[in-house]
Amino acid sequence: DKVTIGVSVPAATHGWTGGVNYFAQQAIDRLSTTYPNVDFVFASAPDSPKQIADIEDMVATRNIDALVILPGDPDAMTSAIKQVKDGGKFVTVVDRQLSINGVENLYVAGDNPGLGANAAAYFKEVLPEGGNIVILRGLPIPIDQQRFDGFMGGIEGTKLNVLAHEFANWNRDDGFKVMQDFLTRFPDIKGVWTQDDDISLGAIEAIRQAGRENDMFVVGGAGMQQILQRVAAGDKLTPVDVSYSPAMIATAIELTTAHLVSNVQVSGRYILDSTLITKDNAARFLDADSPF
Amino acid sequence: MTASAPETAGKPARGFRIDLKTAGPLLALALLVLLGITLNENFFTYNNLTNVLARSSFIGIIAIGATFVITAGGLDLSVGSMAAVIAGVMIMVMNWLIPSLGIGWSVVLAGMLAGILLGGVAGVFNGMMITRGRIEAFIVTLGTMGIFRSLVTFLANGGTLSLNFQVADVYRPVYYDGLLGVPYPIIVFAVVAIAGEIVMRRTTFGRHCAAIGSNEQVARYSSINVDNVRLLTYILQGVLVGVAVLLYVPRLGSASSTTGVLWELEAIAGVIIGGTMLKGGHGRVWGTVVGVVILGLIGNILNLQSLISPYLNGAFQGVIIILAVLLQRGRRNG
Amino acid sequence: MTASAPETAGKPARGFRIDLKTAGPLLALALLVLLGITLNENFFTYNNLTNVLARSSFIGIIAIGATFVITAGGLDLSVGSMAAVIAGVMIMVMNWLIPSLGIGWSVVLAGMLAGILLGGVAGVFNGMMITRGRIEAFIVTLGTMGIFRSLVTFLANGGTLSLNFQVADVYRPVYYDGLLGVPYPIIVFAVVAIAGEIVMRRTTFGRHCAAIGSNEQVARYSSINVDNVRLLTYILQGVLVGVAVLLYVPRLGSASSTTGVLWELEAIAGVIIGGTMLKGGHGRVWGTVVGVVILGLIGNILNLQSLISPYLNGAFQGVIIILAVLLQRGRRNG
Amino acid sequence: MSSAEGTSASAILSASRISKSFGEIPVLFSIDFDIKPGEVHAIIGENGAGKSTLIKILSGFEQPTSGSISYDGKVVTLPPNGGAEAMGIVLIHQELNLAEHLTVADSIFLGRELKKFGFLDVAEMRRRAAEVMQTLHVNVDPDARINTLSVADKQMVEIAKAISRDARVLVMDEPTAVLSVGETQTLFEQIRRLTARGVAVIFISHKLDEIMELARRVTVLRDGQLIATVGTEALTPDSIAQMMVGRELSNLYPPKHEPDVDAPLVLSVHNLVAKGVKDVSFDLRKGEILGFAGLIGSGRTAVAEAIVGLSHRDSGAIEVEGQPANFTQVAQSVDAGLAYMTKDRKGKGLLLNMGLRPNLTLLTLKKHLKGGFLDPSSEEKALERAVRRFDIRARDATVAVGRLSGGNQQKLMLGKTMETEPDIIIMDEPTRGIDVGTKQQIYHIIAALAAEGKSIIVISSEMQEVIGLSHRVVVMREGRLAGVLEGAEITEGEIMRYAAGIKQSGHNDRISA
Ligand SMILES: Nc1ncnc2c1ncn2[C@@H]1O[C@H](COP(=O)(O)OP(=O)(O)OP(=O)(O)O)[C@@H](O)[C@H]1O
Ligand SMILES: Nc1ncnc2c1ncn2[C@@H]1O[C@H](COP(=O)(O)OP(=O)(O)OP(=O)(O)O)[C@@H](O)[C@H]1O
Ligand SMILES: [Mg+2]
Ligand SMILES: [Mg+2]
Repeated sequence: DKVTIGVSVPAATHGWTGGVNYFAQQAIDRLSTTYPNVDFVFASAPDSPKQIADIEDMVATRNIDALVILPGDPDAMTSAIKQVKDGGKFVTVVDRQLSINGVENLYVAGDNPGLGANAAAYFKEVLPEGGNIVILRGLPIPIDQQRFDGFMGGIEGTKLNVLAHEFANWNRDDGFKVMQDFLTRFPDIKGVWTQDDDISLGAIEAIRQAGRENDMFVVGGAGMQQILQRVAAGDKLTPVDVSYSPAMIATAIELTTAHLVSNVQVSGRYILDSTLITKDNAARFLDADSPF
Repeated sequence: MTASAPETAGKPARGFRIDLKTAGPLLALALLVLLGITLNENFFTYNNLTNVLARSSFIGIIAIGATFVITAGGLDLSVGSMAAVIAGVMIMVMNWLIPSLGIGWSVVLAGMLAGILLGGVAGVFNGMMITRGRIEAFIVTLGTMGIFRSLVTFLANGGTLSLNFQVADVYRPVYYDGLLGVPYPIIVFAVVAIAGEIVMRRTTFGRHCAAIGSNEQVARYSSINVDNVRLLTYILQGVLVGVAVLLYVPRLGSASSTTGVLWELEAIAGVIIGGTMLKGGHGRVWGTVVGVVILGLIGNILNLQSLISPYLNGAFQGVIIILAVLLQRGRRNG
Repeated sequence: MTASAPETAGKPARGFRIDLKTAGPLLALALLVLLGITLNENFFTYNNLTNVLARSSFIGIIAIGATFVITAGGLDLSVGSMAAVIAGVMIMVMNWLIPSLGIGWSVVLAGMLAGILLGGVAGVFNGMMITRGRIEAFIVTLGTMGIFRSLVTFLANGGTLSLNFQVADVYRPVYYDGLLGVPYPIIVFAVVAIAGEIVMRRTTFGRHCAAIGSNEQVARYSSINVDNVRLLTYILQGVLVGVAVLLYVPRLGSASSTTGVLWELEAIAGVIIGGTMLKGGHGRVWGTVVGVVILGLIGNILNLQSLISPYLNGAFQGVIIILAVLLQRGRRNG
Repeated sequence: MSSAEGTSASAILSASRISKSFGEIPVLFSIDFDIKPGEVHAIIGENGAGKSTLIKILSGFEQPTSGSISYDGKVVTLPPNGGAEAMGIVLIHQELNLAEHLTVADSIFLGRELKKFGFLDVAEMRRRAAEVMQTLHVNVDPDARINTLSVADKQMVEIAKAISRDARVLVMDEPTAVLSVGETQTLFEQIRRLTARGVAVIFISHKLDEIMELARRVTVLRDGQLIATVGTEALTPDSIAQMMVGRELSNLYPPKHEPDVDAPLVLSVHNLVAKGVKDVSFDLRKGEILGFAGLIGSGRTAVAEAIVGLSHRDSGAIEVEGQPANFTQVAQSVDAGLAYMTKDRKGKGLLLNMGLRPNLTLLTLKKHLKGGFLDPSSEEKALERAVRRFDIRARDATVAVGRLSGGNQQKLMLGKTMETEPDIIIMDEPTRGIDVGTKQQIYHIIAALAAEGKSIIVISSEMQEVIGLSHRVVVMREGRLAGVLEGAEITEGEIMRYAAGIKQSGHNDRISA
């Protein structure tokens, strides 16, 4: 008989969440045709109260059997998600860990600290002698903090010197502005870690404008197509990227659907590693259709 | 934006005209409910409607405060950030008091008290800058919006402030339980709304707010202490933000730099949809309640259907907001 | 918000007093520059200052439009979303025209034309709803804010619209190059500002805007076509948003649902800091320019120092905004 | 204070050596003034003489720069912003002082609302408001919003508000400026009722006959100086005018030149129906001055506003210079040479927060364009001309118009209207709040314009003015033309008979010269 799956994700307020929305929609379209007896309810929310409202509505008015959720702010969402679970629904949590263990049936996780640590490892490797670097952070929210801590932990004990870090709000325009000012402020920068490809794109334009493309390199994160193409082309300014694919939402939806439809028992944790994308393996990550 | 003065005669203003203007928001609300019912059989269930009302209660309570501020010709852009900082401080206070007070209602009550106090203090600050400092309300509250937002980010160290789980469990019922099946948030919202309506219509304070918003000079010449009344509107707004946060914290059990983002816009929109004039002079608390509920229902209805791409939610919202106001204004020309 | 009438004396308004009120924003600007200089030696370099001015130009041009809208007693909250949708459509138009027009200036010019046209159309839409539909400007533009934002998200499929790389290379110089070392955005900003100042002060349109904002009824009795003038302010606003986007697109060659978020707030803040009254009736284009530059410098200075935790950026911003206005208003009481 | 306490002759309120400067501009010089219980004491003087300033000081709305005020024999500092009402000193401001969004009842009780159990006693306030309005014979719903009332009704609300207070000293700044004879008489009845109870009344008016009728003593101010305080029994209107203006005032009204009976019609109104107007027809000839008389709310303003396109016309035809004229925008009527000057200078006439220059030229900016741009020096010249022609006295030319004295605002508005160089001018209460000296000047200007071949409609509640100026007088009643008077018929009695509905001309007469 009919099965309804609710999918709740944060609104497309920047590149990565844009990708999440895109891949979720893709997966839903694909699975709806494969399984005509599965209905999907899809909602994206700009903040936690709205996201809680969305899942309340899914339960109260759409009778969902399972919920796939990428919580914008996991701490704020925990108790609301727990209610869904307590109501007997199958719950899949994506990317962000809830603040109570064992709420979800299935956890498809990205690895935020790993994203920072991977980038740090690369910096250590290419700048063994140390050097000045700057960091362009996202928004002051926990994910950003995890990535940042992962990175700082990774470069601990090296001679890498973080000159400054500022928030660029996961936004190209802010990436451009902050980088412009860092370039004004610091005559010697060897490396830039932006932890996000949207920010990188802005930073790159600022570096080009200043004509300092050859003095430094930029490492972002998430695997946006525009950056991947540069990496694949061997661009010296963006030698590598760190994957953190928004497609993890699709994986989560697929696993959940499989569980409900074919009674495949899925549960536990699926950690999607954050890996270093280089010129050599970039082709693996390229996807011409992705808007992200 | 009002039509020319001589349009209405002195006398027969009562019958037809006022009714239509009054009914405007209600009509929009009715149409929206009808839409909901046609879209989904579960829409008009007790569960769904209490869900919507309960979650509209934060914005609703804040918007009732905003009704007074706006009626008196002011504006408060800082309410969203203020809510965040109050939530953050409340959580910190409660966590911090656990060792001395233990897990239980006393901690929660202390936290509540702190929240309301802090709201009042924030209101005093806004109000003093505006009335004593004579700085445009838009600027003051834009400034404090940034300041409060920064403060909560700073307190949370860029992350999230979470309430101790055991305390959260004690506190939780304040959002999720209720009296005779009516959730507490709805009860509080209703009480604040009724009190607000009475204060607006049946007290000198409410009357003076309207007078000040309509013509400050006239109010002053009627020996109304304009500065004090205006200050009071900001304090009331602050306290009501505090009350809203009391209901918000048990729902999310946490606060972060994203808490309450854009609430100010939603609150002001609710007020204006409800028929209060942005330029001041005329306020309707019950209108605000209707306005806020309309906004809440829009989100709910969007979740009831799968026809509109989620990307276009904002467009749907925008169209409904304009239509809701068109319903009450459009007739003027007719 | 203005002080009572008798407070200021009738006459000596010219000498000391007016100078202070006029100088207010300039004084704040000067203090900010001084602060920048003490904090970082690179602050007062040609490069840094042109960087800041160039990137303030979008908001600046939009804010000049907002000065007219606000002076005439209106408000436009939709400018940020409008910018995003214009940028998105411009990029789509250019990408789409490449097969027929080839890579080159013709594509870019066609895109520019489309951008300005679309801005005008958006302005007509806002203006008609407000003047003919008689709906409060706040509501109309809050509605179109949501509609435009949704539209760009929809067009970009939730992601980013990117301009073809080769066209982007042709277009790039419009942001990055300049005349005699002055970047084009600054030149355009300056031209728009000077033209705006002249229009505000030396044309019937400017005078009519102030009259309408000051007292709509008096304007009507003075044979001013209130609706048309007001409509025109929204169209001008739309066209200027279009102009701003012409400079924005070549910078990064992309548009997404985050483009232009909160630009409306920044533009309005710039206008008010510059000394234009939010209630209408008095507008200063040059003040707006100063206000926008102040806002630009605040961000710049924050990035040039390490004393203030990045978490507190917003607080710093808020304090400076309030101080900037205090400088011009506070003296009143003295 | 031991001297005159208790005796009936002792002053309740007195001012001693009051001076006042706004910034560096002196406005009052060492004025002495007093008022006794049960007395009506009038203050007269030219526009800008300082009358309003003096009484604002006497009621606490302004603080004197030097000098002292005694109340009940004790030197006091009056609380600001109407706080003196609690002491029994109540002021009716010259400019309407009502919040447009409030209702009549709200306004009457604003600042001293009646309460029951801590909440507003709305029913009682409405009842009492209705009662006061009743005593003033004003037919206005206490629940009506102020912004739906006519200027005259608003003035009556102000009066109601003031007399409903427990006043011991009632100060009235030109309360009759927008009232017609009937309302004025009602007001006087109320004033007499109050003075009989021992209330002291300070009364400002430019209408000298009112002063003669009402006041026991008159204080004359000129340029901020006290000229004299004298008993009215010793005065004639001429001698008062002499004291005010400092010169002889013969011939307040210029001689009427004979109207040309064959002059072409410049304005014809046929069966006009609009809000407040029921089937009105009349003609206006070139060079003619046509007076419009009637009671408050009789529809004179409504006719004018419908003609120039300020309000919607339901039916009827209008011809200007023989051409059909269906103005929907004021601009069209101005372009056709037809100008209307409102009587509501504060709400509809002037931008109070702006200076004299932008106000003067607002209607005629096109005239000041040079190469497409406004030329301030040309505007400045226009202002100089207008200041000379209408004797506008602003002690500082850059001051916001809202700070001018009431009469000078009125003169500026006249100047603004005349800037359009209209062929047909409709003036609604043209001399509202204007002193006798300037009135004479304005009457001469009007007569001169007519002699030049301009046509003028004068809507006025001052019957003498209508009679003194007009070639013909239209009397309106309840939105219709009640009658038209010509030549020797134009008398106060005739006008009153038509206005009050005692007499009526044949239905739907075509009324023309
Ligand atoms: N607040 C103010 N600031 C500056 N000047 C003022 C102010 N109020 C009044 N004045 C000036 O004081 C003078 C006296 O004004 P006032 O209003 O007392 O005259 P008035 O005798 O009442 O005249 P009118 O008959 O026209 O009402 C005028 O020159 C006026 O411009
Ligand atoms: N636009 C309108 N809509 C409804 N009623 C109106 C309108 N304009 C005027 N009236 C009514 O028509 C009547 C005539 O008003 P109007 O102001 O024209 O009279 P008036 O003779 O000029 O009197 P006043 O002495 O007050 O100037 C009044 O009862 C007024 O309330
Ligand atoms: Mg006066
Ligand atoms: Mg009239």
